[in-house]
Amino acid sequence: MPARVAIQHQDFDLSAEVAALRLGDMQVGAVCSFVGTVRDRNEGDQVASLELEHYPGMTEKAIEAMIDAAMSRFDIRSARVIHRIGLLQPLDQIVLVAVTSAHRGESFQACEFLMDYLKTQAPFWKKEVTPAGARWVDARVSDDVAMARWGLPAGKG
Amino acid sequence: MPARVAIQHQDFDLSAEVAALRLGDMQVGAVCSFVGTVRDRNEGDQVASLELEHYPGMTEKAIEAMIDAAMSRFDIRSARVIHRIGLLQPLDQIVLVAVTSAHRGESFQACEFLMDYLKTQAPFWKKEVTPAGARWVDARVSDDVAMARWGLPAGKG
Amino acid sequence: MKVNIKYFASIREALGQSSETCDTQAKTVAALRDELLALSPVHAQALSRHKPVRMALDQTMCDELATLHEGCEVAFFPPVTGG
Amino acid sequence: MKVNIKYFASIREALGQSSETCDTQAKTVAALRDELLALSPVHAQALSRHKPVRMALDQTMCDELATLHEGCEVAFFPPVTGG
Repeated sequence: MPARVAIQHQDFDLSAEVAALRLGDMQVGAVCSFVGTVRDRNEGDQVASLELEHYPGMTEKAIEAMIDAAMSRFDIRSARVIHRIGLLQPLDQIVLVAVTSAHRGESFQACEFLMDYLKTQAPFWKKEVTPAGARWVDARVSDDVAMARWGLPAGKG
Repeated sequence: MPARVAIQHQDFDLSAEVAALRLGDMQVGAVCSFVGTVRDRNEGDQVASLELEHYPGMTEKAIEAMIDAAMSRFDIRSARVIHRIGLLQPLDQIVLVAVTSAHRGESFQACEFLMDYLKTQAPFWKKEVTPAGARWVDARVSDDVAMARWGLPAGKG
Repeated sequence: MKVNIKYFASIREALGQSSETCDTQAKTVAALRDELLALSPVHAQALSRHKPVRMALDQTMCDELATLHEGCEVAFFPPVTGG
Repeated sequence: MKVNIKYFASIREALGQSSETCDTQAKTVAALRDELLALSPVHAQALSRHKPVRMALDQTMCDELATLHEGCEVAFFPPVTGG
């Protein structure tokens, strides 16, 4: 099985990641994967590019803890998270969350749980370049709401 | 954009399907995909292989109607369903549902909706080969329950 | 009225045929099913109302109240198990 | 007590530095933040309690009640926006 978490500049291949995740595991009947991609607009403005900053060390630790939480909450077989950092363009893949399970409900739930968790707890920050200049992306209230569904606070402090 | 529905004997490539689905659409920020795979056990028995039968014509029509329903229910950009037929082995991919949207919530919901719909409404039947011989797979009550969540009946008649 | 009937999966196997054509006076799927049940003991068993049989008219899921028309296609099959 | 402080994203940019080392008597993140707020007008602005500043102690999200220890790592950053 591959490492559960990767923080990397390079792109990833969805098929290869899913194949590695379920490799030889004949108890897997369901694979839910989510890929986040860069849109060319945000808050009504054109986005030319996106710079992803992160907190090395804490990022990996935080995502490992999220996967532990998902494994104990849901009846899943395995999970994999890849998050890209550095400079990205519209259409680029940013993030992958893939989860395998015996039955489909668990993989859907765990995958969405991990995405909600990651959006509100993993230390990444996006800075986008618009015609008006570069700006830090604001956190979305809807992400905190999504997180609260799981009975977890969105952020501390 | 590729055809929305494919019923085929051959395998499919997840990356290629997702890439085709979101090709050039810079409003896509989220892609949720589900892949169903053949497990080596069912109802406690070893499964050596699986034969997928379908109702040609109705299958395509039913899945097209499901995608129409998903498009009108959820704010999604596009959807793609592939279902394999014929003889399959443990670890083989059976089904793909992929959905793109601007924000993640809709793609998760629409993808799960389509899978629940497909499980209870698309005319496919599995026959599995076990040490005790070949047998038709029984419909799962949990699939009807999953379908009912969306306010839709599991089956008529 | 001519009606094309299709059978799938365990019902197809039990009947030993995947389709048959029927010249019928039946106006509904219910009446057609009654006629088929009377055709043979094998039909009576395979299409029994004590079993979870699903139906489609012209390739759309239906219930027994659905109305037949000349040349229509009626299918009988067990609950689906794809995906 | 020596504490390693890290800043990220808009807070890092506002302060013009990604880290600093601090010799402090503070026992909690709250007390450390008070000291930092007093360091300069730029600190006062960037780490203001009127802004949604998030904190981590030794690379785990924390609140201001968290207790410092020798050589610990405290980070200040805006709400996260990854994914």
